[in-house]
Amino acid sequence: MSDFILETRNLTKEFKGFTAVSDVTLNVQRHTIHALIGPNGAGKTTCFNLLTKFLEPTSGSIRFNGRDITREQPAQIARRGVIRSFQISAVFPHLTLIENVRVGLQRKLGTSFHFWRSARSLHQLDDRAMHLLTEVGLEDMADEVTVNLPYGRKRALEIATTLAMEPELMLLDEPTQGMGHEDVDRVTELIRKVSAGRTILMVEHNMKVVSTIADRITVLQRGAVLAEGPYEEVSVNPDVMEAYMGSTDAQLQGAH
Amino acid sequence: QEKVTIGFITDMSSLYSDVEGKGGAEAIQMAIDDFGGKALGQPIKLLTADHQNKADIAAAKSREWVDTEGATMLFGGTNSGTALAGAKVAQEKKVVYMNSGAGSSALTNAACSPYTIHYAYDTVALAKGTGGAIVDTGGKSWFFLTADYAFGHALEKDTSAVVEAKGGKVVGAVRHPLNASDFSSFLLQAQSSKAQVLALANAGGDFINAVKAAKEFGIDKTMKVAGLLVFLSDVHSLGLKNTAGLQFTTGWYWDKDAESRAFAEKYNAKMKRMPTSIQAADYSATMTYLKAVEAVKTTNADKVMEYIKKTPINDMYAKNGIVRPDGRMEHEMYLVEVKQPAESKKPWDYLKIVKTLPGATVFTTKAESTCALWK
Amino acid sequence: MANTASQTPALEISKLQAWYGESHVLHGIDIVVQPGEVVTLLGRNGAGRTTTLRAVMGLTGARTGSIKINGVEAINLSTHRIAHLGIGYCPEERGIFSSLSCEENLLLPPVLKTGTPGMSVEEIYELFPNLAERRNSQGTRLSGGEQQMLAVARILRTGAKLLLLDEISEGLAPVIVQALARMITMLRAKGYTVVMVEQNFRFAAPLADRFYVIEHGTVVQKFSSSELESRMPILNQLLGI
Amino acid sequence: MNFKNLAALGYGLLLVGLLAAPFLGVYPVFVMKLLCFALFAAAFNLLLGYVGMLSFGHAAFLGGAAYVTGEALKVWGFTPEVGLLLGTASGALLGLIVGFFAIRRTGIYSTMITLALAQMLFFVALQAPFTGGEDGLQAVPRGKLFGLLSLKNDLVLYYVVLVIVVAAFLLIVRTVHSPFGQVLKAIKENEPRATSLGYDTNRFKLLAFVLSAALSGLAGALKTLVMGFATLSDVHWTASGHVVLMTLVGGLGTLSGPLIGAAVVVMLEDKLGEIGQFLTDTTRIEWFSTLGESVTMVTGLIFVICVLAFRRGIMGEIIAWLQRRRGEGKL
Amino acid sequence: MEIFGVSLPGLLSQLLLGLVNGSFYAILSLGLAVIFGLLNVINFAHGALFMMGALVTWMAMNYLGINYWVMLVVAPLVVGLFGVVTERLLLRWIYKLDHLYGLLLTLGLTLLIEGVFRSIYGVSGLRYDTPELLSGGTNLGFMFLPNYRAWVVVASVTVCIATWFVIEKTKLGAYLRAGTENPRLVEAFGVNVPVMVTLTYAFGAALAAFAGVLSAPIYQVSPLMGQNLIIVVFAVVVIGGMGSIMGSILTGLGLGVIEGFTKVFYPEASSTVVFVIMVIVLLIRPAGLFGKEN
Ligand SMILES: Nc1ncnc2c1ncn2[C@@H]1O[C@H](COP(=O)(O)OP(=O)(O)OP(=O)(O)O)[C@@H](O)[C@H]1O
Ligand SMILES: Nc1ncnc2c1ncn2[C@@H]1O[C@H](COP(=O)(O)OP(=O)(O)OP(=O)(O)O)[C@@H](O)[C@H]1O
Ligand SMILES: [Mg+2]
Ligand SMILES: [Mg+2]
Repeated sequence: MSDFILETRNLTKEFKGFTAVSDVTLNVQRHTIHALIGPNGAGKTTCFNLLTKFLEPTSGSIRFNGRDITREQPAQIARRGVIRSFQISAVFPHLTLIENVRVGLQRKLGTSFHFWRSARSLHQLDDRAMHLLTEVGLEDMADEVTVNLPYGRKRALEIATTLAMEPELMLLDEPTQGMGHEDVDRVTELIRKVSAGRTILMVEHNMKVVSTIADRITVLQRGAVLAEGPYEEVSVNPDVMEAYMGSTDAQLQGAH
Repeated sequence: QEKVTIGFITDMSSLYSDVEGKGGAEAIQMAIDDFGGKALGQPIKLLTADHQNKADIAAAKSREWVDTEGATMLFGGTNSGTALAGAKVAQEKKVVYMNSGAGSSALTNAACSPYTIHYAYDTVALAKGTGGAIVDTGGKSWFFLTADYAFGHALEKDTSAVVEAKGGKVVGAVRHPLNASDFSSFLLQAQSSKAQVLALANAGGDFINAVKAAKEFGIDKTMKVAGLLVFLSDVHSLGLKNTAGLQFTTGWYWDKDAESRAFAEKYNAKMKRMPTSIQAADYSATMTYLKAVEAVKTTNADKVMEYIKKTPINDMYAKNGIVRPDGRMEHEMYLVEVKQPAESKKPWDYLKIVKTLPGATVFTTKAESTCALWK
Repeated sequence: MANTASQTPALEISKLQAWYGESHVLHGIDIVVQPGEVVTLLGRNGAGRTTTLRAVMGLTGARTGSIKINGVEAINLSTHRIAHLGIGYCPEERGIFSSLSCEENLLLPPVLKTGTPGMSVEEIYELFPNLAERRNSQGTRLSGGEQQMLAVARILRTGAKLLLLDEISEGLAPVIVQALARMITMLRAKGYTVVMVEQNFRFAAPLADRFYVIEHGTVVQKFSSSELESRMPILNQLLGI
Repeated sequence: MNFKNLAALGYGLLLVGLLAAPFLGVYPVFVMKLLCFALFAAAFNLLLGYVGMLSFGHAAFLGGAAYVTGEALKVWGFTPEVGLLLGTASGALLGLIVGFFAIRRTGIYSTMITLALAQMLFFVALQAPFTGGEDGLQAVPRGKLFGLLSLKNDLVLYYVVLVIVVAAFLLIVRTVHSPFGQVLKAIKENEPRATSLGYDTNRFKLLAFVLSAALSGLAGALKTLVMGFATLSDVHWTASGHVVLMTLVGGLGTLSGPLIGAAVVVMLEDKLGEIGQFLTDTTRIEWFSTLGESVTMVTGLIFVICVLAFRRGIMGEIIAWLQRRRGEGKL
Repeated sequence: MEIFGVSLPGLLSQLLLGLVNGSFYAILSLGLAVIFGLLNVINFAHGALFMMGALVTWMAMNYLGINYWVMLVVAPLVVGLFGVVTERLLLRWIYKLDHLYGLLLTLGLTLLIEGVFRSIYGVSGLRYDTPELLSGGTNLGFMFLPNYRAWVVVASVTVCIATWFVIEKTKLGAYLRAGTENPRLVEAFGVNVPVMVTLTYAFGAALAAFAGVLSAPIYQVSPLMGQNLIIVVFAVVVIGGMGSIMGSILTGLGLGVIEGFTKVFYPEASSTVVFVIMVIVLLIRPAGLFGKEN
């Protein structure tokens, strides 16, 4: 098996004459946190959409664990262990926290189509669900309805649900967007924690987060890869500074 | 002590409510009042309901009336589906079933029952009446504009048979969906067929809009328009300008004779419009039933039916009408023509009787009948 | 700094309370903004900063108290009348219209009769070159950050002198954030009054003349930029900065 | 008393009431009709209330099954249980076909596909020789259950229908509270998220659609058995509209709502005339006696009031009220 | 020359007649699309408003002796005013809710309106004569075309195009389109959205009434005349793409023509064909012919 969990070859997406992602060749190493950064409109979200097949690539191929998944359906890709989060929070608002997590766990029981079976049969998952909630620090809220949660907590819950899928590769799109400083720190910490034994590919504008947890960074610009490497290297790349970071001064501060 | 209860269920609120509807209930009530309001010494009760053209409502209501209100006679209204369902209930519950609004000849053929009396008209009578009379007056080639519904099909089939039997020819037909609203396209097809007669095998709104369009496109100048199922209310609504010259068959016309005029005036005083042939039949049918009950001194359906079937009916509606074993009330029908606007002398003066059609010539004959009770 | 008491404040909020349906979100907010000032509202997630701006615009459910815009009481005015008092509002969720192209979005807000012209379309495109490039794209097909730029750009055209900006640096690349900072400095120079809600303290700190900290629907701290240093510990405690 | 017990008590009382109804002078055929529509509405609500899919073509399943059952009992001479089974199966099959297309689209477009396909079925029902056009398929015999138990007697049929409807209702309740139901809930709340968790949401929606259609088919089949005919009005789009109304009037997404809604709507249709008469007799206001001809108007009025004043539907409002009270009790 | 057994002139005349019917669909679906666009309400009452337009025209003629031409303007105004009242009193409360509630409310309203008129005027309908100026017809060689029908096409296409222009090409139109998505925000920009919404509904109602006036001399004026139209018109809007103005106009006209041909080749199916087309279109284009996918 290759060292790269995810490889794309010449991935391209065109929207009616506009190329949002162009010829992207991306290699994500197993058990690392890989950040995808770039100016607005560079094609980061589009890239994620291609990887999870929410959009159909115009050309190029995607390989996961050495297997070509370019032609697979979103749900199929999810079942392979590639799970994404969304730029806006993705929870099931009117389910309780524990139910949210159980939806992630339930599929493996193989009873999801059993409409004649009692929902009580799902309680066997409660231990595992609580365990996951504990991991993200939500254990005392297990029976609350999710809508009432503050934003940062919803993000945490989302991560717990994602973990339930035992993902090999997690795709996080701006996980800290719209969060207060406390929450940013909490979620950063959480990502670091759950990255153990997994691979994470994330889009993030918050340089403080990127610089603290990312092992490797790919910078996109106008749909194409501009630079790649560890933070220290990329952040001083003059092209990157001009296109993304702006003045050195800002780079030193981080964006936040 | 036995009590007469009549349950009348018809369309009171939609498509067919103008030809019978509330007016039908009023006519029945008039009959009850004229009868003295009492039968077998007990007040006569009339129950009414709107079946909204749904057979399940008609059947459920009918059943319920028999089971819980002790209805002795069920009076079904317009719409064949509801009528057939109602007749079935009456047969099962052994009560008299009368109907003057529905046109389906199935009521007295395949679906005939010893308790059904189909009182006013049916598709066969209309076909034979109008079809026969028009071929006789020289309309040899026919084109049908048919509502794509069982009654439309029946009208077309029966009329074609009559036309062909009399040496006429059917050159074409077009079937339109119910409530088609625009008929110009169908009419052009009819026109290009070069037929002499345009037969409208449809009813109500479809008939009205078809006639209007025929006028607009000048079809009435090249073809003779025959309505197969037309009521006075349709003519009233279209106006003489649109309908003058139209021929059709009816079981009754208010201005037919003194007796009918007397009834019509009385009705008009209440309802502010002249009765249709169906409403008149409703009155007559109720009278027939009440007289029978009074005569046999019981509401027992078998006895009442026996009496009705052997007693000729003579009133403002029918002359020498008889109820045959298949349940059909056989009586004179009339081929009428709509007057020219100039001929009309008073309100509601719309029709003139062109030809009287003896009952035996218009209704299903014994040979044609598929009713097991009449063999 | 324009802080003479004789001047009519551009925005004067007192005892403002606001509700969403049955939930009571603002419990008496008092804020005064002088013409030409840049004021930043700080607070944790859910503190009620967005709600304060929305309440000014009349976009919450019920509200009570007083909101004076250039001396005109606006608490009982309907939203569109409030806008005509000379306010430009950039909402947190951006509110880009998908049935309009990028340029149509930009041109949508009517020019207000405030007597002062806003920026021209050319000036705006110069400030945000991305938008010029994507001008014919459907509004919501823009990337997250491009939409954010569009949302800000849109209200610069109207001639409104009082701008309410909710989390405008959110989701933007550092270069663009720097451009926005320059823009705000420029706006202040031109005499605009700005009320910002910001999560990004480092962005807001050098720009603002004064700060308000909101907690649970009330103002718990207010200070000017000169007091910023001395207040850092307490801010740290309140906001975790 | 807590909420669950209260609900259990409610259902218990309802069941006892239904069991005893024929002996309390309630007319069994009417109650059977009511039960059929209640099942229909409950089946519909399974889809709208718990999956969030609005079908405007449920008449196809009700009516299609009604015809098949009618044909089975009358022409092919099958026993009632076989007829019901065939009806249910045909509902499921139609559901599979309609659902297959409907789940491919969302929102109003999906709704319109259901309507369109149902209209096509209506066309077939109108054109096909065996449906009897607007006369309908009449005089369907009730026959003998398993060839033994004659259903001619209303009372016998009543209990048979009651057992079937209660069983079907329990199946719905179970479906809602099953692992499957849990996934449905998730899909309704946030479909992209459910997809990203590895659920093939279309297959779940399709199964829900087929279940709902099959149960609607059962309702149609029962209706044919009870009434003895199947007519065009069962496949007409207004029947689809009707079931939406029943569900909304009763309370969308509540288990008991559709039952109540069906009762209210069917009562209105059948009994408004009598209610009007009763009002005339008691209040001496002659106008009320015309209510019987104004069913559509009164129905219209009820919808308007329902939407404006209590849009959670009857049961929805009651449940909300109980929950509020419980909430206050806590304080 | 014949095509599938129908002569070319025959087909031409069917095409023309199809366009006439299509004009009614176009103008009705246009109103429906405009209302759906801004109010997010599926206006089931559209058929009833159409009927009111025709009925008001009839009443004016019969009770007041006011002629067709005056009513061509007045009837839409009257019905538009009714729309204003309806919107203020009823629709206002349901904007934030699911489509379902708008549907239910307007359906209820329809039943009420139709019921009231039915109890006064019955169901067979009332006669309205073609205005003097447009009576008679023109022989086009391949067919006899009543002048009135030609007028219907001209009048409705003109109104449709004018409406399209206003909505797609003017500033007012941009407000309308933006208001469709986020009325509160448009209001925060200083646009008086509530009034805009009211007027939009009134305008949609007026369009329906205009179609009603046009139809009065062709069809019998009856309380139930709008009942069967609404489903078809609704289908037109969906095929065209919900909220797409040009979509509903073109689809309306196109559907009239297709329906016309169906009347020749398979007349029984002429009222079902619209649904067949709808399914096919939606399977190929998820958001209708002219709708935008999102
Ligand atoms: N469906 C679409 N149709 C047309 N253009 C699109 C579509 N989706 C995205 N784009 C364009 O593609 C480009 C890349 O968008 P994308 O959302 O991937 O950017 P991003 O890198 O995530 O930016 P941000 O950081 O601002 O979120 C943008 O210019 C956007 O306008
Ligand atoms: N539409 C709404 N309905 C009900 N409650 C709301 C609504 N919008 C906001 N709230 C609640 O009002 C409170 C204040 O929200 P607000 O959006 O003003 O916070 P904020 O300070 O802007 O924080 P954020 O960083 O999340 O934007 C929060 O508790 C929130 O849950
Ligand atoms: Mg993005
Ligand atoms: Mg906020």
